[in-house]
Amino acid sequence: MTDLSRRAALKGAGAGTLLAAAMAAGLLRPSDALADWNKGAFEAKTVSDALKSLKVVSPAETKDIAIKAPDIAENGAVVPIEIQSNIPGTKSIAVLIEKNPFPYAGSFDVSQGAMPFVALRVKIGESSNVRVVVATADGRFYTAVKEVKVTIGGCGG
Amino acid sequence: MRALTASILGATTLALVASAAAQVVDPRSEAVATLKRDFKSQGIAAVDRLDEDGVQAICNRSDDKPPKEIAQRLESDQLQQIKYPADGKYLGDWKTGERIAQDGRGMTWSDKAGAPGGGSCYNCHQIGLQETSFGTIGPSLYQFGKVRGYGTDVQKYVYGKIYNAKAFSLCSQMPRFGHVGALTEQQIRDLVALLLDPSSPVNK
Amino acid sequence: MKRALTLCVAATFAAATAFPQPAAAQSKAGAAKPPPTAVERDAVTAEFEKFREVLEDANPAELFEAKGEELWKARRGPNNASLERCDLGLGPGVVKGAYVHLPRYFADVDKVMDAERRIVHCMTTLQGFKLEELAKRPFSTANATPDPVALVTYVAGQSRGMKIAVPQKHPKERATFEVGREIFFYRAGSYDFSCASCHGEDGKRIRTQQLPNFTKADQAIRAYQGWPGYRLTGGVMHTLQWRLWDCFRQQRFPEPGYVSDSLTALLTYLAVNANGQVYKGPGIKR
Amino acid sequence: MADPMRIRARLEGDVADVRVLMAHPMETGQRKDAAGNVVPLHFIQTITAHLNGKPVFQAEVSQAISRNPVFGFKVKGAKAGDKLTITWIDNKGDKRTDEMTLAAG
Repeated sequence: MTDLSRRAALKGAGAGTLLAAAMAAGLLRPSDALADWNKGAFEAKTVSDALKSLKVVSPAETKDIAIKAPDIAENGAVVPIEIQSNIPGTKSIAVLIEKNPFPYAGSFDVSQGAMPFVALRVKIGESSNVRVVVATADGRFYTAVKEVKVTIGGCGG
Repeated sequence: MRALTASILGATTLALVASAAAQVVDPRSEAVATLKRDFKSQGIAAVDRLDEDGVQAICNRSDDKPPKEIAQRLESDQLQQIKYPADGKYLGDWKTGERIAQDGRGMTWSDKAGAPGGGSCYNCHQIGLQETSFGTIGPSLYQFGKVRGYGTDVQKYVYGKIYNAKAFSLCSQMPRFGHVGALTEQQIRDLVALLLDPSSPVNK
Repeated sequence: MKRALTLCVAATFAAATAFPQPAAAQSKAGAAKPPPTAVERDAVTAEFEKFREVLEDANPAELFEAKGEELWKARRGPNNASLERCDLGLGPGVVKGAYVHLPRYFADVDKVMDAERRIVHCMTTLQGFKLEELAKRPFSTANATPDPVALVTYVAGQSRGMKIAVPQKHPKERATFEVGREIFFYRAGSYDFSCASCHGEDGKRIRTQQLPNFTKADQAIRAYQGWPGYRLTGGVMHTLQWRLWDCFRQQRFPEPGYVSDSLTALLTYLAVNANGQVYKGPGIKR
Repeated sequence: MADPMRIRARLEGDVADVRVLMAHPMETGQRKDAAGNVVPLHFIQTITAHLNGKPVFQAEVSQAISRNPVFGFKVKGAKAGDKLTITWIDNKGDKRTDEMTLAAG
């Protein structure tokens, strides 16, 4: 998932300030500065390519990830999702909307003092599986899915 | 026919006005005057849409429960105005009909003049089972042909109902799609096919 | 209240007597699968309700309440004045609790005004803004939230948890209610629709959207609960002025004037019907 | 400058249940404006939360996050009086930081 050692190093060195200065000076584009924003994974058009960029290796299907999301979403523009991982040593939680043009929606690092939980709201273009991948501190991967149907809402006039 | 509507309207209005004569202000007249002051023509939706036609006037003045004999006369008046296809063919293409049933556009101030509109059918009706997003203002039309039969008499009825629902039930909530030019002859045929073609998913 | 109608954009194949039953109908009826039951339909509604609570728990409308509060207190407009002397009915500057008593009669203009109309009135009289300018772009877009929208959201938020108590003492308040009721039931336009076509009967839906019956208190409150509200479609804040404007569009009517008498009358009808219900604050809608 | 976030935190024991609302258009780069021009991609990319200056929660996200984003997370080892700071940075380099003090639940 996100490269934690690199991120920690950047923060430790107070590099954020330096990077902001470099950006302001036009030396770096924001996307360069955000070295730990996984461009490859976010630009991947398939789930398997995204997982490859995230360095996810053979994730195991599990029932220990609880995904709370609507069976039928009232509006695909705002679909609330809550994820609770019950897997010991959960380090990060990644969310992929399988049918979206760019499936990888983001990853949440909970290893530094947060509970293995995240709530977010996402855009889902058409009925799709929401895939969650949990990475653990000891380098294992677990996954679960929840299907969300997207419907037409109002008069359409 | 216009004269007929007008005379019925006149008589009913007089009766109702007489019964309300004790009131100082007539809220209905005040309401209509207020609407006409506040609303402006926009795009294809001109202010003359605020004027009631005969059917609307009778329904507005009777809480949608017109006296039976007036309802019957006006219904038959509306029925006579239905233009059925000259070739007697009522059945179009159900696949096109499904698209029209899904399409909720047409006749609003944001629609363009002459742009093809839809029937907005799913807004109020369940039709094909594959569409789970359907309204419940009107009854389910699922299995319409299977239940009612596929004969020419049913086809003609459905054509007429979509063309002008008020010809069959004066104060029906269903728009008069053909009567007001919201749907073309071919579009209505396609909708008839959606309900009455045996191969339409409606009848599976 | 006496009347009951139904619909949005299509039909009622209702009148039982109107349909000629061909003989084939009875014989084939047995073979037909029944359509999904009311219970199955309600399951969709229940699912929406469950997640609406999740959405309400953190409503982006709060962002607009904050913006509105900032605007209320700022010295703005040609007169460089704040709105802190604006009288919303409880005295100059009193915002807390004002919203649940609107629309109401204001002696200074000898008129009944709804919340947005009164706020716009204060913007023109106190701050010197021009109504014609405000009326040019009154509704939110993806790029801009007009000031009155944020202000109404702020004012509405200041009545969170209070009971709707819209007055009907002044003759003009009662007359406005009556006019509002007539407009609510007035069928006209290309599709013969009135407000009641969609909002005059219990338990109906357009597509998947539930249609509150505004003639009843426990349902009329839902219109008030909804708007001002954060609309998920487009992610913008909208007020009741917008809601009525877009309802009239879909009703196939011509365009209503912004903060006009017709809309005040309709809002009075709606609010009085909701009297006694608790207002939960700005809403979140599909 | 971006509008302030709205941060709410409820203390349950030593866990702070945090909800944050952010004002951001989260443009997908696919939407067209009224004039028919494509609105460029504009979205929050990273979010970090600190408790008394120590990082506790970090995220990288895409334009698939809904407009005016809402996130929820739970911070361990929190107590009343602690300072919670949240920062987001978007793809144009705009950033916003807001802080709140935890109150006793």
